[in-house]
Order: sequence, then C-alpha cells, then structure tokens
Amino acid sequence: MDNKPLQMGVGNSAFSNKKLPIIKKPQSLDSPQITLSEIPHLGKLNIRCAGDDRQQISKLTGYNLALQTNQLSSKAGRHAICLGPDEYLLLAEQGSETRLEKMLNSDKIINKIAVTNVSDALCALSLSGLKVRELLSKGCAIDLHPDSFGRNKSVQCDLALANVIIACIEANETDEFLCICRTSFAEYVLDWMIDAGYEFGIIARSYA
Amino acid sequence: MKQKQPHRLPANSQCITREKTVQFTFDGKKYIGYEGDSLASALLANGVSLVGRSFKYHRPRGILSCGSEEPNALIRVIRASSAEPNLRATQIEIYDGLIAESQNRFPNLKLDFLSINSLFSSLFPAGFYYKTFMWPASLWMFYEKIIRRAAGLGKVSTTDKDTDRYEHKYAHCDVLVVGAGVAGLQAAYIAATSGARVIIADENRQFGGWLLTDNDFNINNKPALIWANNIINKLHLMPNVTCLVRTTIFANMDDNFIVMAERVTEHLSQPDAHLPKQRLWKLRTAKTILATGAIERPLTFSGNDLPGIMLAAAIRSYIHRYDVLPGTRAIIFTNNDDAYYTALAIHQAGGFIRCIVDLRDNPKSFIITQIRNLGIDIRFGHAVIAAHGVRHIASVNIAKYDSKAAQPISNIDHIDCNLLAMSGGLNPVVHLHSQRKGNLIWDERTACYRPENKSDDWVAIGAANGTFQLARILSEATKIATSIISKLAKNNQRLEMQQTPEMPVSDEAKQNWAPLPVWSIESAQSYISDKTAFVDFQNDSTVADIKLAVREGYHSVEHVKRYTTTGMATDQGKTSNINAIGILANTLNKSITQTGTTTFRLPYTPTSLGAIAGRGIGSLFDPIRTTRMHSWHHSNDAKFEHVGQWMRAWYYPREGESFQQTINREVHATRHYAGLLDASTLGKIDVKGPDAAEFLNRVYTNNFATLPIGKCRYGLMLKEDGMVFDDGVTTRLAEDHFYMTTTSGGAAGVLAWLEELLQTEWSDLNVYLTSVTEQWSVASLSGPNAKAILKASMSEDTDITDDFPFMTMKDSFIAGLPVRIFRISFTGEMSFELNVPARYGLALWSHLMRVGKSFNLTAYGTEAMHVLRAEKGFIIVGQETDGTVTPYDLDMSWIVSKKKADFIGKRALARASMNEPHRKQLVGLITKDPDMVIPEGAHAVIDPNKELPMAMLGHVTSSYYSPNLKHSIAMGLLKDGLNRKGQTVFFPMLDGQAPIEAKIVDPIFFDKQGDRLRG
Amino acid sequence: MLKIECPFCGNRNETEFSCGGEAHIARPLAENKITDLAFSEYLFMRDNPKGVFLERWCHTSGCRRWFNMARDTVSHEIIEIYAMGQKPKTAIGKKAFLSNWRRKSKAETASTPIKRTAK
Amino acid sequence: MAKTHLDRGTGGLTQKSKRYSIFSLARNAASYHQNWQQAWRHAEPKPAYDAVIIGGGGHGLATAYYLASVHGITNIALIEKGWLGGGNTGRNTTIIRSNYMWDESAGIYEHALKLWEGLSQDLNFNVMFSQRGVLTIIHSEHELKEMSRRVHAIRLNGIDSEILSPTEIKKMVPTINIDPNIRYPVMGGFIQKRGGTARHDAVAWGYARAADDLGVDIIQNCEVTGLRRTGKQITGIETTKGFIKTQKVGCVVAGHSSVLADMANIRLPIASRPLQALVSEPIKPILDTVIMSNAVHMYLSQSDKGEMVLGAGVDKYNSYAQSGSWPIPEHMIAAAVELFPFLSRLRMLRHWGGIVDTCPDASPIISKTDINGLYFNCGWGTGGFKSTPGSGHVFADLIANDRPNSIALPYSLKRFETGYLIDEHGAAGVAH
Ligand SMILES: Cc1cc2nc3c(=O)[nH]c(=O)nc-3n(C[C@H](O)[C@H](O)[C@H](O)COP(=O)(O)OP(=O)(O)OC[C@H]3O[C@@H](n4cnc5c(N)ncnc54)[C@H](O)[C@@H]3O)c2cc1C
Ligand SMILES: NC(=O)c1ccc[n+]([C@@H]2O[C@H](COP(=O)([O-])OP(=O)(O)OC[C@H]3O[C@@H](n4cnc5c(N)ncnc54)[C@H](O)[C@@H]3O)[C@@H](O)[C@H]2O)c1
Ligand SMILES: Cc1cc2nc3c(=O)[nH]c(=O)nc-3n(C[C@H](O)[C@H](O)[C@H](O)COP(=O)(O)O)c2cc1C
Ligand SMILES: [Zn+2]
Repeated sequence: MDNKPLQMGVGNSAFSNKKLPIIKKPQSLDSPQITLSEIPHLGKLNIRCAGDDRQQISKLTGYNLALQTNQLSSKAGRHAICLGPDEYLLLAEQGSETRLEKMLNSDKIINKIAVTNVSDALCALSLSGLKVRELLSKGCAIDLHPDSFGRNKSVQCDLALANVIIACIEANETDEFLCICRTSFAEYVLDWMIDAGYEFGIIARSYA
Repeated sequence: MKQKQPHRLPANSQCITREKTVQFTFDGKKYIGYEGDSLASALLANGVSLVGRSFKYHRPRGILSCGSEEPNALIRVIRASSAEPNLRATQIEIYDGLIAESQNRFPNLKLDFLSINSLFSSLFPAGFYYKTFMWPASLWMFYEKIIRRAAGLGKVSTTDKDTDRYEHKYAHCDVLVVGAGVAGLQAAYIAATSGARVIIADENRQFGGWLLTDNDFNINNKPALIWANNIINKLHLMPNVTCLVRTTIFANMDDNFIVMAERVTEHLSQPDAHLPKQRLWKLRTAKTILATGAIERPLTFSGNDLPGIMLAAAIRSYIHRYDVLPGTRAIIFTNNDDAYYTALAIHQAGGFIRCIVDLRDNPKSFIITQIRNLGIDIRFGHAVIAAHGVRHIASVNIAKYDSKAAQPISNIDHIDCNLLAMSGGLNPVVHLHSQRKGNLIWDERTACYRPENKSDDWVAIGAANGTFQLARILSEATKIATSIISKLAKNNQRLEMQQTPEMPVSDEAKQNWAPLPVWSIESAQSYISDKTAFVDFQNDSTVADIKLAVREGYHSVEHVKRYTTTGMATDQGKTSNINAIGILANTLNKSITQTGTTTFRLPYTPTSLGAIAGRGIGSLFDPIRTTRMHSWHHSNDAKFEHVGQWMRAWYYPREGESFQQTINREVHATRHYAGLLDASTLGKIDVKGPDAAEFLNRVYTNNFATLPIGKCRYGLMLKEDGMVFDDGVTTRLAEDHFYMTTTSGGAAGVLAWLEELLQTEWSDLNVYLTSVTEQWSVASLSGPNAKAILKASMSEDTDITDDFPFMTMKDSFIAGLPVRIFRISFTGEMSFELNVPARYGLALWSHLMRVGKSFNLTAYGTEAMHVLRAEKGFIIVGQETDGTVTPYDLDMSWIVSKKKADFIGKRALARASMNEPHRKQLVGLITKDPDMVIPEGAHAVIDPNKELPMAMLGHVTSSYYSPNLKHSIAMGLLKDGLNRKGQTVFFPMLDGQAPIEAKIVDPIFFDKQGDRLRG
Repeated sequence: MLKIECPFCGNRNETEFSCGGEAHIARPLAENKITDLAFSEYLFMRDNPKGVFLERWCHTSGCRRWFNMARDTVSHEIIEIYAMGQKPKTAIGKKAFLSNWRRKSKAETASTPIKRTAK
Repeated sequence: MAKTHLDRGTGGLTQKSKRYSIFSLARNAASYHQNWQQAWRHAEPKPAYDAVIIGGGGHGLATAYYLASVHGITNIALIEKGWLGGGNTGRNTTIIRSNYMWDESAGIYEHALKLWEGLSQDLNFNVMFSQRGVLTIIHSEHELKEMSRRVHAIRLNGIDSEILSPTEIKKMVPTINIDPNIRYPVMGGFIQKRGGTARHDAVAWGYARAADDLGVDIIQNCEVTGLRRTGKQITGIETTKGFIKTQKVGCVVAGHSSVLADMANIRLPIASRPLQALVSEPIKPILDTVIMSNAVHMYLSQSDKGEMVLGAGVDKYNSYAQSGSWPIPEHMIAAAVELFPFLSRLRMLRHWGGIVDTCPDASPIISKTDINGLYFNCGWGTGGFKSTPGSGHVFADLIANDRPNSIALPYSLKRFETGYLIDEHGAAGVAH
C-alpha cells in the first residue's frame, strides 16, 4: 500500500495556487522598490493569559510578554506581539512552536491560560523596501509615519478588506515589516499588494 | 502652425508658458493655446464665447467664472479610451490633442433646435410638470419619455470600460490647510515652522489663490506674488509639509475625517501608465484650517445669462493670469469696489470701459478716485435693467435705480458693449464648514454669510471667514495658526512654536468692502423681465420662478429649492444660492437670517465615482477564500460554488456528463463505495478554560456538561429570540478543552456572538475562544468503504480503525501526517472527518484519493453532500431555517433540554406564539411523479385551482432527485405541517406547467434506523 | 467617520469596530418567570435617545474587546468610554444611565446572576 | 394575503378654481403666472381639533388626507416641526414596489401600489409615478434559491413578478455588466413591472394640497414637545406654538418615533439609523429600470432630470444627524461601478442622509398603544416611501375606527410581546 510517511516539510505554502516570483513594475523603474515574501510555516502560537501569568510565561518561554497592546518584542529572531489585554501571538522558527506548546502544556500554568497553535491558520508575509509604508497606506488607516509607527510597533487592523497584523521589525530606509493575515485571505492580500505596489515596483517571491 | 488668438494680450503672466503652444479642438474646430491655459481661457483667447446651452430652455451660455464655481461652461472631454461629460471648462487644463465638445445641443451650439423651448417658456414655469400630464392616466409613461428626453446634460459613453487607475491613500497630519491663497500659505507656513506635519492642498494647478490675479498690492514692500512664491518655495522644501495641487477637499466629516480627490494625470497629454488618474485621500487631521477664499456673486437682471456677461473678478483673472481680454468694450455693473479693479485691469489691457454702473449712491474710496481720474464714465445709483444680444451680449439698458423701492427711476439709456463685468459682492466659501453643521452668521456689513468659528476641530480664515483685506488676512492667518499650534503642542512634544512668528505687512489701500446688496433688478414690467433674470444659470431658474414658488405657498427655502430646482445643478448653486435667498427674503418680506440657507452637503465639487470606488472593484471587490485542497479541485475540473466568501467545490463533472448525472454519480458512489468531501471551510473554534463546559451548556440547547472526553455531540444554537442560529458538532478534547465546529457561512458570526456573551454577559466565566478554522484542513471520508480506505491509508502501528465508535474522536497519523479523526456523519454513511494541520491538507487529500482508488473512492462536492444529507433528513441552517424557525418548528424538540434552568433562547421559546400548531413546521415531501423535482422555493397550496391571491401553506426548503431512492425528495416548512403528514398538497409552477402534486411525509427518507452510519 | 479610542489600541477609525447597541441591558433568567411583556422589553425594546446614548462597542478588527461608550447621537461627540461591567463616570453619562426607563423595567429586576450547572 | 376593499376617497380637488390641468396652465401663462393660488394655506393652530396628526412626511399627510376624504373627519391638524416633506419623504431614493414575500407585507404594499396607480388623479397633482419596473439582480446560487421562494410567494399573492435570465437582463439594461467572471456575476433577476419610482416632493405637496382642500389645517414650523394625557386617555399635545386639545393623536414621525414615544412613556423597538443616498451629475437617459442588488448592497435608478440616484444599506450605529459615515457610500459606489462600469466616469453631485426608523423584523408598526387615542405609525425603516398611500389609508382607518383593519392588524405593537414577527430580514435583504 502507498502509505509511506510523507515528509513533514512538504506542507504547502499559502500561495500554492500562484507561481512566484511575480514582478510588477512600471517600465520607467529599474528595479522594484518593494519586496514581498511569504515566511512559510513560521511557528505561531496564540497565548491567552493575563496578570501575573504573563511573567511566568515570559520566564518559561524566553519571550517578553510585558507588552502593551500593539507592541512587539523581538529576541534572537523570535517575536512576541501583544494583540490585546490578554492575548499574545508568539512567532517562532518553524517547528519550535510545537516544542513551546508541549512545554506549556506540561506546566501547571496551563490550567489558567490557553495556548493554541495557529501556525497554519495565519500566514506571515515579510515586506521590505523604500516604499512599504506608501504601499500599506493605500489600504491601512493606521498612521504609518515613522514618528508614530517605528520599530517594535504593531497593529491589528484592516488592510483593504482583510484583517491583518502589521509589525515594524526594522525602521530605516528600506524598512522591514511583517504582515500577518488569515491563511484563506493570503491570496487576496497578495493580489491586493501586487496591484497596489505596481506604482512603486514590487516583487513577490518565495522566502529565501 | 501659428494661429491668431484675437483676445490674447502681450505676454505678462507667470501662469502660462508662452513658449509652449498647445493645440486642441473644440466642437471639431482646431485652436491654439498655451501651456497653463484652462480650456476657458484658451477659448476666450480665441474669441469663442458661446460654449453651451442651458438645461431647460437651451439658451446660449458662455463662460461666467474662472474657477470651480462655473455653472455654464460644461464640456465633454474625449480621450482615446473614454469620454467624460460635464467637466468645467474653467478647470480643464488644455494639453496637446485635447478634444472638447459642447453639450446639450442639437445639431450644434449655434443652431440648437431645442432652443425652441425658450419660446414656450411661459408654458413651463417652475413645477409645471406637477400640474399637467395627468390625463389620461395611462398616457403618463408616454409623456414621461418625452420629458426624459430633455433631461440631463452630458452624454456618457457606455461601451468602453474605464481602463484608468484610481488609487486610495490614507494620510494623517497635525494641520490640514485647505486652500493656498494668501491666507492658506501664511497659515501653513506658520504651522510648519513648529515642526507640525502639515498638508496644504489647493484645487488649482498652482498655489497662490487670488494673488495670481490681484497683483496690485505689496507684501513686505514687494509685489504680493513675490512674497507668495517665496513661501511656496519654502513649503516645498520642508520635509514635514506635503503640498498638493489639483486636489479638492470635498468632504469634511466627523472627527476631522477629510476626503480629498487629487487629479494626478488628467491634465497630461500622455499620462504615465503607472500613475493613477486620480488619487482619493482619506485624511485624519488634528486641526483643519479652512482658507478656501470667496466666490463672487452675479447680479440678477433681465438677460444676465448672455455670453459675454461675466463675473468681474473672473475677467480680471483672465487678464492677469492668462493674458486674455475677453472683450474690448466693457460695461462694469457692480455694487462694491472690487469691480473697479477689473475696470482698471481692462483699461490697462487696452480695453474700453463704456461705463461703470454702480448701484451705490455715493461711494468713496481710493480706487474709485483712481478710476474717475482716468476719465471713465461712472454712474452711481444706476443699474443695468436688461442686457440684449442674440448669442452674445451686444447692448444694455441702464437707468437710475431706486434699490429700496426696487424700481428704475429714470429713462432708459441704451449702451452697446461686448463685455459685461458684474459683481454682486463676495460669498465666503463656507461649504466645508457647513458640511460639519458649523453655524453661519449673516454679516450685514459685508452682506455675506460667514462661518461662526466655534469648533475645536476646524477654523476658517481669510476670505473664507469674511475677511477680505490683505493686511487683515495676513494677521488673522498668523494669529490663528499660532494659536492652533500652541493648543496642539500641549499634547505633542514634536511641536514647538517659534517665539514670534513673522508677520508680513501689506500696503493694500483701504477698500470699501461693503457692497450694497440688491438681490434682483426689477424693471417697470417685472412680470415679464423676471422671466429672463436668471438666478441659477445651469438649471434655468429665474426670479419669476422664485416669486411663483412663493405665490403658490412654497415659502421654506428648502421648498423653493425643490420647486424651482435652484441650486440643484452640478455647481450646487455656488453662484446662485445667496441671490436666491435674497430674492426669497425680499418676496416674503423677511430678513436673510429668518429665511435661512439650504443644507450644504458633500462633495464640494462633483467627484468622480471611479475615484471613490478606487481599486476595490473587479477581483479586489471582495476577497475570495479558498481551501488548501483548492488546486486539486481546480485541476480535477470542479465547478465551484460561493458560500459567503468561500469558494467550495460544487461538483466534479466528467466529460459528457450533465449536472444531474454528475450528482447522481457522486451520490451513488458515496452510498455504495466511498466519497471524499473537502469540508475545510467548516468553522472551527477552540474553546478552552475551566468553565468551557459550563459555557457551552449555556449557548447550546442541549447538554454539554456531561459530554465525556473524546466524545462528540451535535449541538443547536439559538439566538435570544429562540430562533435557530447555528449548528455543528462539538468534541470534548480534555476536561477544559472543546473543539467546536460551526457552519461555513456562520463561523465568523458564531465566534463574534460567543465572544460577546463571554465579555458582556458572563465575564465571570473563565473561557478563551480561538478561531482555528484555517488551522485545520478537513477531508470527510464517507461510505461503506470508508473504514477500509482509512485502514489502508495508515500504517499498522498507527491504525486506529478498530474499536472506533460513532461520535468519538481519535488522534493518529496517516502517512506520517498528524491527523485528528472524528467519527461523525453528515451523509448517513459510516464516515470519518480527517483533520490535519492545513499545510498538509493537499497531501492528505491526494494520499486518500490515491489509496482510495482501488476502493472506488470518488470526490464529491457540496451539491452531492446536500442530496446525501437530505436523504437523511438532516437540516442545513440557512436553508431549512431563515431566522424565523425554532427547534420545535424543525421537529427537533429532542435537542432542547428540559432540565437546564437556562440557555440562550430558552425564555423566548416559552412565548405564547412559539408552540402554536399553525406555525410552519419541517416535513418531508414525496412527489406523486417520482421524476418530478419540485423547485426549491415553490409554495404549497391545498387547492391550486383557487383564484389569486391564494392561501399558502409554506415553501420547499430543499429538493433533489435521490438516485438511491430513485425518487425525488424534498423538505419544506408548512403551516401545521406535523399534523398534516399523509395529506396531499400542490405546488403551482411559475412557468405555467401543471402544479406538482406531493404527499407530506416524514423527512427522513433513507435508513431511518441509522444502521449504516453506526456501521 | 468616528474616531474611537479603544481602551487598549488607541484611536482607530469606526470601520474597525462593531456597534452592539444599547448598553446595560441585563439579561433576565428563564427561571425567573417574567411575563412575555416584560421579556419583550429585554428582547426588543430599545432606548433610542436623541442625545446622549449609552451603547456597547467591540473593536472587531483589532483587539476584539468590548467596551461601553456614551455618545451623542446628534453631534456624534463621544463623551466617554468606559469598561464593560462599569457604569458611566461623567455627569452626562450618569444622568443618561439613571434616567433610562429600563432601570425600572421588570426584565432588569429579574436578572439575578446565572447559577452554574452542578458538576 | 386577504382581499380588501379599496376606497379611494373623494378624489380630485373640491375647489374647482384651484384645479390643475393643461388648460389652467395655459390660462395662467396668459396672465404671466401671477394668479396661481397657494397650494395649501399656512395655517396657525386652533385651540382644539378632533384629531391631530404629528409629522408632515408623506405618511402623515396621507393619513390626514384619507381621514378627511375617506372618513369625512376634517376638523384635524397636521403638525410638522420643519417643512413638509423634509424628513425621509424628501430624501429617499423613491423606489416603489410590492413584491414582498410574506403575506402580511404583500397585503400592505400591494394595497399601497394600487393606490399609487391613480394617485395623481386622486390628488390632482402629478406625482410622476413611473412604472418603469424594479429589477432585483441575483448574484449567487444561494440567492437564486431565495429568489425562487420569493417569486413563488409573490405570484401566488396575485402580484406581478417575472424571472429574467442574464441575457434578458442585458437586453433590458444594456449598460449592465453580465460578465460571468466578475466577483458577483449577474446570474439572473426578477422584475416587478408595475414597480417604479415617483417624484418624492410631489407626493408630500400633492397630499398637502388635497388635504388642505378638504379643510385640514397644515401647520409647519411647529414642533411637538409633549403629549398630555389624563389617566389612560390622551388629551392634547404641547407644541412650540402652544397647547392643542385633542382626543386622538397619530404619531407618524419616522426617525423621531422614539422621541415621541418617550414623551408618552411608551417603549418602541425602534433604532434610528442613518440611511445614505447620493446623486450623480445629470446625464442623458441611459437607464430605464430601477436596479436593486441585495448581495452588493446597492440600488440605482435614473431620475427624470437625469441624475443617477444611488442608495445603500443602513449605517451601523444610531444617529439623528441626517448624515452618514463615509465607508458606506464608498462601498456602495464600488458595487455600482462593478455592475455598471460606465458609472466610473460619472461624478457624485450630492450626498445626503436620512434618519430611518428600523424595527427588529424590518416591518412597520401601525398600532394602538396602551394610551387611548394615541396611535403610532412607524418602523418603515429603509423602505416606507413605497407604502405612503397604503400606510396613510390604513392608519386613517385605524384612527377613525379605533381598531385595525385586516391589513393593519398584523402590524400591532403586540407582536413583540407574542413573537408573531413579520421578519422581512431573512428573505428580503435590503428592503427599499
Ligand atoms: C436615503 C433613503 C432612501 C430611501 N429609499 C427608499 C426607497 O427607495 N423606497 C422606499 O419605499 N422607501 C425608501 N426610504 C424610506 C422612506 O423614505 C421612509 O420610510 C418614508 O419616507 C417615511 O415617511 P414618513 O412620512 O413616515 O416620515 P418622514 O418623511 O420622515 O416624516 C416624518 C416627519 O415628522 C416630523 N417630525 C418629527 N418629530 C416631530 C415633532 N416632534 N413634531 C412635529 N413633527 C415632527 C419630521 O420633521 C418629518 O417631516 C428611504 C429613506 C432614506 C433616508
Ligand atoms: N472672488 C474672490 O474670491 C476674490 C476676488 C477679489 C479679491 N479677492 C481677494 O483674495 C484674497 C483672498 O485670499 P484667501 O487666501 O482667503 O482666498 P483665495 O481665494 O486667494 O484662496 C483660496 C484657495 O482655496 C482653494 N480652494 C477653495 N476650496 C477648496 C477646496 N474645497 N479644496 C481645495 N482647494 C480649495 C481655491 O482654489 C483658492 O486657490 C483676499 O485678498 C480677497 O480680497 C478674492
Ligand atoms: C430622488 C432624488 C433626486 C435628487 N436629485 C438632486 C439633484 O438633481 N440635485 C441636487 O442638488 N440634489 C438632488 N437631490 C438631493 C436633495 O438636494 C437633498 O440633498 C435631499 O433631498 C436631502 O435633503 P438635504 O440635503 O437638504 O438634507 C435629490 C434627492 C432625491 C431624493
Ligand atoms: Zn482595541
């Protein structure tokens, strides 16, 4: 019978219906000013906890959860985003989220909190380049001026017709942003960005 | 090619580039203008003064103004890709190859057949259509056709698709300055020096406002324009300032939400393909400064609509901005000083002032003296009683005029001319102020409405605030900008006000800004002359119309507006409303304040629908959501169905198959072998926390507290009104952890509702909800071979197929993929719902299809699913229910707990009407003719031969052909249905076919005992 | 377009929120056996003032938290925003709360806390 | 739906000299239109009336007219706080149809439609009722099923309704986009040919003129500030022009119903919400049918003057501001452009909002109250213009006889207690 183990890594990208890379730019431009790529299978844990439990979890996981809503903290390539007064999204390298999940599940704190693996429910896009803020401002009503949306800022909000989490990982000339959306909206978000990015030149590629 | 532009003056203005000639056509004729010209200035330069026909009477009309207030010169512009009607010639920038056309005329402007309307005008005064066309009643639709033919102005092309791009952009700033005249520039500059984020926008192609026209004054001892250019340059260089030209702020809404339209490429001959035609800015600003200037009022007298009669300041603009002198022998008709500057400008440009007709009796000012010293004939206390001409003004009647008594008091003097400059005073542009319901104050001295600056959000300055003197505008702008910044700086460390902001000084001589308002010039025979004294030029409403409205009892200013249509044209009465109010006030013998104004509404000027729609059309109109197996369905020729935003595989036709054949095949295969359905779109919610069971007990009608770990239970959810809201299977994964499924379409609503209950009603419950709909891909494997296929797809050590009772759940692996398997069934067959992390959805699906091949596994879509569940009498929320159906109506009282003290909907179910037998109840229907499928939605009647209207019992909610039963089956909601089992009913058809006869039966058609599904 | 200050996320456009209608409607328990008429006050009758209105909002597109708001339905001015389960604090808000007819409704008095199912 | 007798009342105008016709128009043209008479008197309140109607919208005016013309009760006043027709009557998108699904709805809306047919003659005022057809567009399989249910019910209720295929729709409305690949493709539709539009202002003015002719006092710029009662009986109203004594008060104030109810300490299940509409610049005739689409929340028609009239769904929060929020028209316009690509090059000329009185079941309230002599007619929400004559007709009947007739009966306030709702939500979507 044909039931030999499939490779764990063979999971599909959120864009399996699309052929990447896609480049869209006006002829007058030499190169695209925005780069977009999916970070496939980035580990994502949704954590619901409040009060002192946050400290406890920070200790256990190594993530800093002493955050206000709409803040991001980064450490060694891992990020914690505070989505609300008792809600966090932890971003971890692929695979490590299950270890984290197991660890939390085996601790007695699990009775007071909720941990949900949402790695496949959400899709993470990395956006960088000179015009990223311009691009986002076409569909996002948040003030993205560097003065008010700098490094370690994040928001959960609407981007055109999709709900997204936008986080600023790096604020400099080429800016690096994370945009996280529900997987089933990923294709819409991609289409929207490519269309909106045309003016500035945009390349959507697989994650390198 | 060089062509004479007879009305062009020697080069002088900085607004046009004389080196760059531009060729364009108007009504098929070629003309030459210069870069920087508006279509209006270029036409005037070429001596074209007749540019359109009026709406109702088709009277010849020329250019009245030089800005966005233009009521007459509405033009259709034709591009390779499109034609756009109703553009204002005063705002169209000419470019090489521009093709412009006049509108509302046939066959051409000069010889418009419908101008015959003008002759019969006495038959159609305001509101005439309310009084006639009523007999015979049956002919109205015919009359209406004729009336409609005369409707509208421009024509729109309907064949070509709009290929232009329209962008949207959100923006934020500390201070928005609307208008870049002297007031706006100074305010923006002061604000910007504090470091504030400033946006300054003007609808013109250039900053400067009226300074571009009026260069008679100095600021800081230099010509005002030099000061302006200096500020403009500085603003452009400041990183915290955004300067926008060709940008109209058209909406001022709650909490300083401002919408503006930027025309990005419309003025270009060959626009860059990547740039949008227009950009819609959606702006949130802390403060708004309205420096929107003022609009001049026409004067109202008989014949005042002839081409060649223009607003006085507009004429000055054409001379100074565009080097165009619209006429050579001019009459100036005014009630204030400003028009004297126009006289001066015409005189300096080489025109001849025939005479200045001033309504005021004996005004004195610097400029009047200056003009008098030029030897120009000035007649005080006079009025233009009438203007004459065929397609252009040729002469006027002038008489001494008693404005109190409203009548001429001397003999008529007849003077020839080819230009008439009129000025009735200025109206501050208060639109944006008024859109936010800002109050207006009638200022008797300047005879205009000015805004009452009361709000904390926005403030008007300059001419927009009724401040017309340059020196005072500058100090007002400085003062206001400073105070706004100091207010903002309290909560914003970024901002720091300079100690003493520069205060420019102006040498503008004192003008007499107090006009003498005379709202209409009456003749000795006003009942005749009023009919040609136009108030609203575009809609052809006259002084006579307003007086008629009053005579007929339409006294409210809003009634007059609607009865006469004054102010309802595309210019929204920018030049006519105040005159109309004045005339109305006079006629009613009331003050202007008592008369009031009509309501100001957005947009400030008409705004392209394309720009408002933006890119949110076509494929971006609404997101489409697909499952992770989508590519398989697609490459296997699935037809799709939209379920909310989801796209689901509907059925998989094979070559040569009809719809029904496909469905029959899929249904048959699933019943006899096995079928696989992509069920990934089902809503899934993780319910966690110590109170999870308690919570579910309160939201479902049945009991969940008792559900053992590892077991699944079907639940029904009601809203507080007792009506069925959603259903689904929920599984207990751990003591404090449940996995809830919902309908695909209801997922978001259910989550939101549960979250609402937790936060607002039962905040004491410790429960967390997380949507995991997309975390899991779900393949539903069903049919007699399901178990064997599952077994075959697993390796020996992961095989869990033995001892797997109905309504339980197990974790395992399939081909190395972690799967969560639920033994539940929506088909009535032995069935497994396989959940894998979504990234493996496609892998799982493909694996199962491969393994299942030898077991005759068939992929089936949502249609077959519907048939399969209908054979079993399973309901679908949204199909068997519509928000008016209780569990009792569905004959599902078994699922409504009698023991629980409370749950959502319990009390409502106890209301008087809820248990009455004549409610509509769910029943099965079997047609007499087994091959006849009743259309869904058909209504049951007892006697189809009765006369209409017929008493109906209810409708068919689901109806299919069942290939297993070889019979059509249906379900329906019928009045008193449960008591009617066994009765015969009829379903009348829409297409005239004979009614379908059916028997009311139990809705479970197949495997009543459920042996198959238990296995 | 209202600018609403979410207690957690700060100022956002109204499009990110959903409005849940009148606030402070207590849910009567089924076992408290009020009349159909009293129940209909809970289920359907709504305060709909021209002026200050106490209502509930949820930051749907953001943190998903519910909160209360006192808002003027004529000027659209937001007078105060306060937490779920709390009462208004401003004088205007307090007045609106106390003068609401619902304070005397039978349905409201029947809204004792729900009992937990015995385990 | 029960059959009812349609009593059109006296009809025409009793004062011959005031009658409108092509002849009166010509006669007056000869005298330079100097001799037209007032359409209605600007009455000042008398101390007492047999009945008072509050609200000078179409419904209130129609109620007053039918009280006088059908029931012969002429000593009545109509009180309007602003100008006649300045409420929703003066700001609606004027869609008229009777193709509702439930029997109760069919009853009242068809009753109204029958009165529309012939209303210009009844009132001697051309209300320009244009039966150009109301076409509802269907965009999905799911909607097709709902359409089938509706059309079956409508037809069995004896109301006209035809199903159209996309190609038939294209033939009737050549400017529509029937590309099957768009996000919400046109999959079909159904039309009520007797439906259409009317000139909204004329409806108010026509009723006012005809009511005045029968002796009704029409009092504008007079706001009702209180309802006075003795025990369970209404005894009069307080107004900005003083107290007026009366034993019967009909409240027909649409968006302000809750405000009036508060004055009587009565509860209503009404929320006052903004409903927005807009017109484009006028263009030459291009659309001869009224178009509705529930799925994309948009409806569209072209007025006799040439503007395209567009409307959307209600705003999401209560408001008495008579304006609405930006996202609604933005989405509505996108939907309109999606269906009619040519619209993208037109411009929005004017946008406005009304305050609509929405009911939980999207059906109106025509009802007695617990207070004797106090009646409410409200809850018409987004769709009451079409019912103006019918609503006035049955409300007049209720006030005159103190009991609802068979058409009005289901619309009692009692239904919120018993649960006999007439839920037009599920089936009708946007109810314009
Ligand atoms: C944008 C929009 C589009 C619509 N489109 C349609 C459509 O296409 N088809 C359709 O059938 N319906 C439509 N409607 C709904 C329809 O307009 C209304 O249902 C209908 O006009 C209501 O009429 P009315 O006479 O009850 O109310 P109104 O016309 O609102 O009259 C109520 C009157 O009461 C007065 N009033 C209020 N309070 C007091 C007081 N205290 N004292 C004295 N007077 C008072 C008000 O000033 C007002 O004049 C639409 C509504 C809107 C806002
Ligand atoms: N007709 C006149 O307005 C007129 C005539 C003679 C003299 N003046 C003089 O001109 C000076 C007025 O200076 P000011 O700065 O107050 O006004 P301004 O007229 O010079 O500037 C106002 C600017 O605002 C722009 N604007 C108006 N509404 C807008 C909108 N919605 N969106 C974008 N831009 C918009 C206009 O295009 C204009 O450029 C005074 O000296 C006044 O006496 C005016
Ligand atoms: C069917 C219809 C057509 C309209 N056509 C026009 C029009 O051509 N021009 C115009 O300025 N307003 C038009 N209006 C809008 C009115 O001017 C006005 O905005 C509306 O009646 C609301 O009143 P308000 O803006 O005074 O509050 C129209 C309104 C309706 C209901
Ligand atoms: Zn929030």
